[in-house]
Amino acid sequence: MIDISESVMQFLLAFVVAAPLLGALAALLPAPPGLKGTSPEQAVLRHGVTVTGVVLLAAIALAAGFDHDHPSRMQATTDISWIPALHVRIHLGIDGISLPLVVLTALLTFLCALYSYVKPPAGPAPKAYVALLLLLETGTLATFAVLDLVLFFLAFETVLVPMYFLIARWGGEGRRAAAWRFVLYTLLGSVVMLLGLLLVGIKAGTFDMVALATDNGRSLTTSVQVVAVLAIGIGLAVKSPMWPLHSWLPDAHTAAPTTGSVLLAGVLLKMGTYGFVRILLPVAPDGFRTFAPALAAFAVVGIVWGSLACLALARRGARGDLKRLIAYSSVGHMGFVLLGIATMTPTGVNGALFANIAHGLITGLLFFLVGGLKERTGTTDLDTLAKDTGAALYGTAPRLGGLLAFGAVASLGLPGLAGFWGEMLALFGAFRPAAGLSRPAFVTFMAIGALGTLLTAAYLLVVVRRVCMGAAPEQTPRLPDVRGFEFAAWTPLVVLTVLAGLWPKALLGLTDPAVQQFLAGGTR
Amino acid sequence: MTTTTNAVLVPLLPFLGAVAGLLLGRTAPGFVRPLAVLPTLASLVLAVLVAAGQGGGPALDAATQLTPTGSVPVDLALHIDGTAALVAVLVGVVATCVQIYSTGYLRDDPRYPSYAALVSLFTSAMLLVVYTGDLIVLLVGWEVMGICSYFLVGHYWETPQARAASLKAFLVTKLGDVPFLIGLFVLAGDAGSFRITTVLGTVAGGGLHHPTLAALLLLAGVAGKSAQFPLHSWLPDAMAGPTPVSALIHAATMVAAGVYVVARLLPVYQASAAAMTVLAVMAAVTMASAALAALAQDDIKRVLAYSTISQLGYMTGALAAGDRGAAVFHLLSHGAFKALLFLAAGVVIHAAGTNSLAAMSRTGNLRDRVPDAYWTMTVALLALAAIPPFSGFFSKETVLAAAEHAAMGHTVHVPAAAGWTVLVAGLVTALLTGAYALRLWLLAFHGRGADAPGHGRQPVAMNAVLWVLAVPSLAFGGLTYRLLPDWLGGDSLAPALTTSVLGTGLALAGGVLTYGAWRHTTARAARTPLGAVAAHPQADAGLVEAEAVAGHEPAYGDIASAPDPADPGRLLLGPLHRHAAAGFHLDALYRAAFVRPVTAGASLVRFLDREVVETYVRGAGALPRLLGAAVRRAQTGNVQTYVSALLAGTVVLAVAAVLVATGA
Amino acid sequence: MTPSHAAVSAAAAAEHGFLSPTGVEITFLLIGLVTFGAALVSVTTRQLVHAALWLVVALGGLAVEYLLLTAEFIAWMQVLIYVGSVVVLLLFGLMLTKAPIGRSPDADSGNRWAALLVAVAAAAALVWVVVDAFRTTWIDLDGPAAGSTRVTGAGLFQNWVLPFEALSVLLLAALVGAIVLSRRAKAADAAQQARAGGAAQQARAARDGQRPAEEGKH
Amino acid sequence: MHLAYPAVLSALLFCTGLYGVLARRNAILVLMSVELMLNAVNLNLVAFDVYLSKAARDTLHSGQALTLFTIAIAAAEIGIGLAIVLAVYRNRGTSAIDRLRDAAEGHGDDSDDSAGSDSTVPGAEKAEATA
Repeated sequence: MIDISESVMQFLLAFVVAAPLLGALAALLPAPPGLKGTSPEQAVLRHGVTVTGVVLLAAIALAAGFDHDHPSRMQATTDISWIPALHVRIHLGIDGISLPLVVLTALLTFLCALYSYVKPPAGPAPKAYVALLLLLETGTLATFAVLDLVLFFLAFETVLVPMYFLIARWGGEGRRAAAWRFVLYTLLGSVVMLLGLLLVGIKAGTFDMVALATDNGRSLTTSVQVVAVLAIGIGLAVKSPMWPLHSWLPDAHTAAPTTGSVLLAGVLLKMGTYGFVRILLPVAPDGFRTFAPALAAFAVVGIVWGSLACLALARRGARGDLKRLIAYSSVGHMGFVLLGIATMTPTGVNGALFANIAHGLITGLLFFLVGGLKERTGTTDLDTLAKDTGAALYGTAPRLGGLLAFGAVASLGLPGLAGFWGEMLALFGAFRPAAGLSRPAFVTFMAIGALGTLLTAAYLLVVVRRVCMGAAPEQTPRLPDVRGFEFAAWTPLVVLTVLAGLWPKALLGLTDPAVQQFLAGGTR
Repeated sequence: MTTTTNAVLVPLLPFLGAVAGLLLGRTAPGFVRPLAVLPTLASLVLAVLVAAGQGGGPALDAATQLTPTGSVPVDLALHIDGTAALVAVLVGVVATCVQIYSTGYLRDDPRYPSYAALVSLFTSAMLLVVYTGDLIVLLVGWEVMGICSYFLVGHYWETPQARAASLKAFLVTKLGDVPFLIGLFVLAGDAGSFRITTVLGTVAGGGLHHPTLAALLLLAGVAGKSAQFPLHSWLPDAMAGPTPVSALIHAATMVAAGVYVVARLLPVYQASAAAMTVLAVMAAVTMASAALAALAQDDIKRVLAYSTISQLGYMTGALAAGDRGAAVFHLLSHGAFKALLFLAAGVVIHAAGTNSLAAMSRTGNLRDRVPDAYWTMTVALLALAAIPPFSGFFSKETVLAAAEHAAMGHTVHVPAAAGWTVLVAGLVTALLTGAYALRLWLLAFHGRGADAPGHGRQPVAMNAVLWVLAVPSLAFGGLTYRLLPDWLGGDSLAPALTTSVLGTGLALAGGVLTYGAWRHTTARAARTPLGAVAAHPQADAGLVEAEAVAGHEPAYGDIASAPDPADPGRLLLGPLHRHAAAGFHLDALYRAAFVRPVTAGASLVRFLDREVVETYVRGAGALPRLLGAAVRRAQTGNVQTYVSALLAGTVVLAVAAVLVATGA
Repeated sequence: MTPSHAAVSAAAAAEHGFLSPTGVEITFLLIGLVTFGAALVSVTTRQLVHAALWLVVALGGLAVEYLLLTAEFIAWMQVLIYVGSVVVLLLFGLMLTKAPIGRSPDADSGNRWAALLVAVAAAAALVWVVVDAFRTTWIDLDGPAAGSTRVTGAGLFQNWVLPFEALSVLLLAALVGAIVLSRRAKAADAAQQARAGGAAQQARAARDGQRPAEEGKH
Repeated sequence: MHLAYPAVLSALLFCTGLYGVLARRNAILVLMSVELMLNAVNLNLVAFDVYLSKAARDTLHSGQALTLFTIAIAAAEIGIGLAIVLAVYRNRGTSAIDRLRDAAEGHGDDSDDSAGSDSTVPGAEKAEATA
């Protein structure tokens, strides 16, 4: 779009990755170099907004300078030797697959910082909070930007620490257990993943993802590929999360603070699926083909499982927690992403990447909304909220109710909103899976997955019915409707959801060439 | 402006109106009404221009790529033939009428802004479905209509009926949409494109590998959207929404979308005799059972809803007989008179303060209170019953004629059995239609008893719209049956003698029977007082309706029927009445077949998730804990023990190192 | 090890087999037996003071071994520092900690058998390795003494001055440290005694009922 | 003289000291055993120094120098060690090593260990004493 010279692009990408880290350190200094606030707390929160804002601007500049005619080419690449003895290099770069995720991460973190600027989370002093938020941002951005397996692992793990503290320090009820479970579960997966990454790196002789993708698994024997895919896949599947490795997610979401939930759902889960696309598909295609039917089966079970769990939670008298419900819905949605990846077709992988972004936007919005709801009513328990007939949010807080309904509708995959394209393409990919995969099996998966969309619609609309509708709103006191800062934090998500739904080419045009190249043998 | 530009603007304008309405609704209430009416009106004018530009000639095609998908791209394509142009005009007319009507009907409703925006969005989506040449974009419009319908049915969300009905409407149609999506995949998989023209070209070239499968999968979606058996049960319940919504969505447009899609993709069905037979059976069952059910309903809008289902059955019947022109012809005329019927019913409900026919039959003088509604509704009911020369007569005759043609085996691709099925069912339904139309008219306007409380005059916006729609109901069929074949690209639509006589005769016979029954039962009406009238007669029409809907079940014990011995339908149907009133217990069947298993599955998953998956997780945690407990025991605090262990280890390591170093 | 040296020592060892020991060797062996025996008794005796005295024997034996190895300066240092001061210090320690005079049955901890096992295993391993490695190595004790005071002094002050000075700093630090440790313990002791005394006084006062209850609360 | 004699003697003495360190209960006896171990090392150093200097492979007399250093450091060590033992004895009333178990998991038997002293001993001093 805009012609930005390559060296500036390099700097921008390095800046996007490094700036949050520097910002995190700066936030810990006695006098943060942000704008002066009325109190030290406000100053440090403002510092967080400033840093994430600058990073977002840089990410947008990066997107603007990206050569949209060649999205399959790695752009803004930096390649410096780091640990020569281990052949580890600092290799950064973005292509059409990672660019949307980088922008999404920068956006969501900025919105979270903005939200918590006005509404600091209840807990210890915000100084550490801001520092952790920025550290989280640097970890996720680095995950999407690095092109070296060891660095990828480092970035992948960096994220765990701040997320652990965000949940354990600023979380709600049961936060300690949830934080422990989160960190142990994902670490366990990561250990296995590290083994797999080392196996690939040692057998192929390089940790460089570009070189490995170009090689397309030709220098790895099938048995090595199978073992590597199994090991790396388990690590990524825990993060994604794939059924039946999902049970850390509901607890973590329920206990996490609003911004933590938003980032967890919006960004962290994407790292797992991104790893599938970025590492497993191009590096070990033969091994992946072995496990693709199993992955698809797990994904489909996840879709149905998540929806049914949500239905059970949404039922009257089940004492279902809204945040927990949305967490289970994430399991279902990520099931579509994994199904798309498992098809190994360009269509399916495009759909998976699209669904990734869409889920980040929509679920982020939903968690924000539920956070706002909890702040107003003091609870996220459906039964307490809905009482006999429903909470009648349409009447007590019309805009909030409307937004919640919008979020639910977007989440159920309504065509014309972001959620649809990903699910549709994933299913279409499963309808015609890649050569070498069993077509009847995948068609069955597709049919079950499509039924999953029906179940998804069912529980989301039940939630809307119990939260937004309901009798006699005039008896209940009016709640404060959506406020300025909430509009500021939520509007971008709403706008992007609609935009991605109406103009899917904006994303698919970026991912499609890159994905085609990956799957066609990785020649560059 | 070229026709293409106009065509693009037709769906776009209401969409922009909807967006503006949603954004400005609360901040600038003055703009809401213009924003609701003007874009729709403008798009009507443009649709007429497009129709004029198209002129029944060859189809207008234009396309640009919407998005690549990695295999089959999705295009933003226009495909406007005569059918599309005419249906778009119908949609524009009905939508404009409904928007104008709503300004009066929901005059004081605080939720009018979002309501109007949703109606605009709905109009836009319908126009998109009509004009698009790409199946996925069609699906977008298709589902957006579904969600708009969901929100609009749930407009009175304070009432439990509306809450339940909105959910049901969406889920049942979605149940059909899932196979529909898969059907689209099947088509695109074989054709290599989502473009309708390409798909039809593939079908014509015999490139479709599984036409039956594709057709049946698509049919499920059509059955959901067009309320065909067995997915029709949401439509009567959807009457819990505001009347204008019922008129727009559940009479003229959304439910017609399914028929429209089948009409577009008719060659796919024609490629499979089995699909045509299924279509015919579905149409026959739908039209007959819905007409029976209409005869048993007490809620005036539910009567109309079942009549809609029944009329849609005619349309699918025409398609099953292989006559696309007849189906679209009936779609157009039905759209006009059914919209009129609903809007008039809205006026009647407001005036009577109830939606119950039983209560109306005990209210005197309703006819003089709302003369506009009385006269226009009479016209529309005559059209519905297919009495010449009203428009319904011509369109229904073409359907019956097409069925007869097919039954005689003169239509290629259509099995004669399908033709016979449609023909017989169509004739039976004609009888029933005459019966329930007259029952409605008699019970609503010829009641005896105390006068209803005065409500003042209806708003001009509402009455004027009624007369506007009365014109096509009266004259559309007679004026256009000679012109339309050019547009619809089909055979002659002139009425044939045999079926005309048969159909009209049966309708009249139905009317006579009903009249006789009514004469017989009406005397009982005075003996059993019934009726619950809205508490706020001076209120907004919408509010009155909401109360009427909410009050029906508490007052009569059932949402569909009333224990009224004076009802001629009860006499006519005999023991069948109970089942017909309950929609032949389809809901109970659904509950047993879908809702229960899903609920049980949900409970099972909850159990498994809590007990089984969690047990593995806990077990994984318990193992390290056991190890930890074992190691804890070694921590005695005695330094000598620690050092002993340390040195023992050192010795072992040293010995091992020596052994390794010496190569032993 | 350069080849020539290896050849020389191998040749020397070949001349002197284990079965034809020299006089020095016999002396060394006998003194070594005494030393080892004294050390064993020192770590096994149940009388704590005896242990210290047996330690004197062992250390003295070692001094003689140093002499036999011609390291006379080290030998005198051994006698002066170990026997003269360290053992005396240990005896003072025993006295200050009120160690029981006579047999104390609990001189060994319950860890004895594990300790024995480790020690025997370590001894076996070490002896095996040492014997295996130095079976043939011969020390030529003829010629000028390798450890006369002159030689040692010259070596120390020519090559090891800096470590030597650093060592003196270490000794000073240890001295100060020891003093500080004992002093702080004493101060704490005093405070503790004062507290205990106060508590006793308080208790006495409470018993006598002369102190108001509310003051006794804190 | 065979180098094996002093080397073996030194190894045996070292292990004797080792046994003492591990088996003795009284802290002062443990210190004595430590002295034994140091002396064993010294013997080794001297023996090898003599061997190497006679063989003219080491002219710095590093073995003897190190022995002297060891003796000096051992003297310092014994001084500090005794001071610590005395401090512990004053605070706890015992110098038995296997009763100083503050590092034990669960801390269950701590109370009866410090029964000789009383519970008013400040925690900081306790920590210092056991360090």
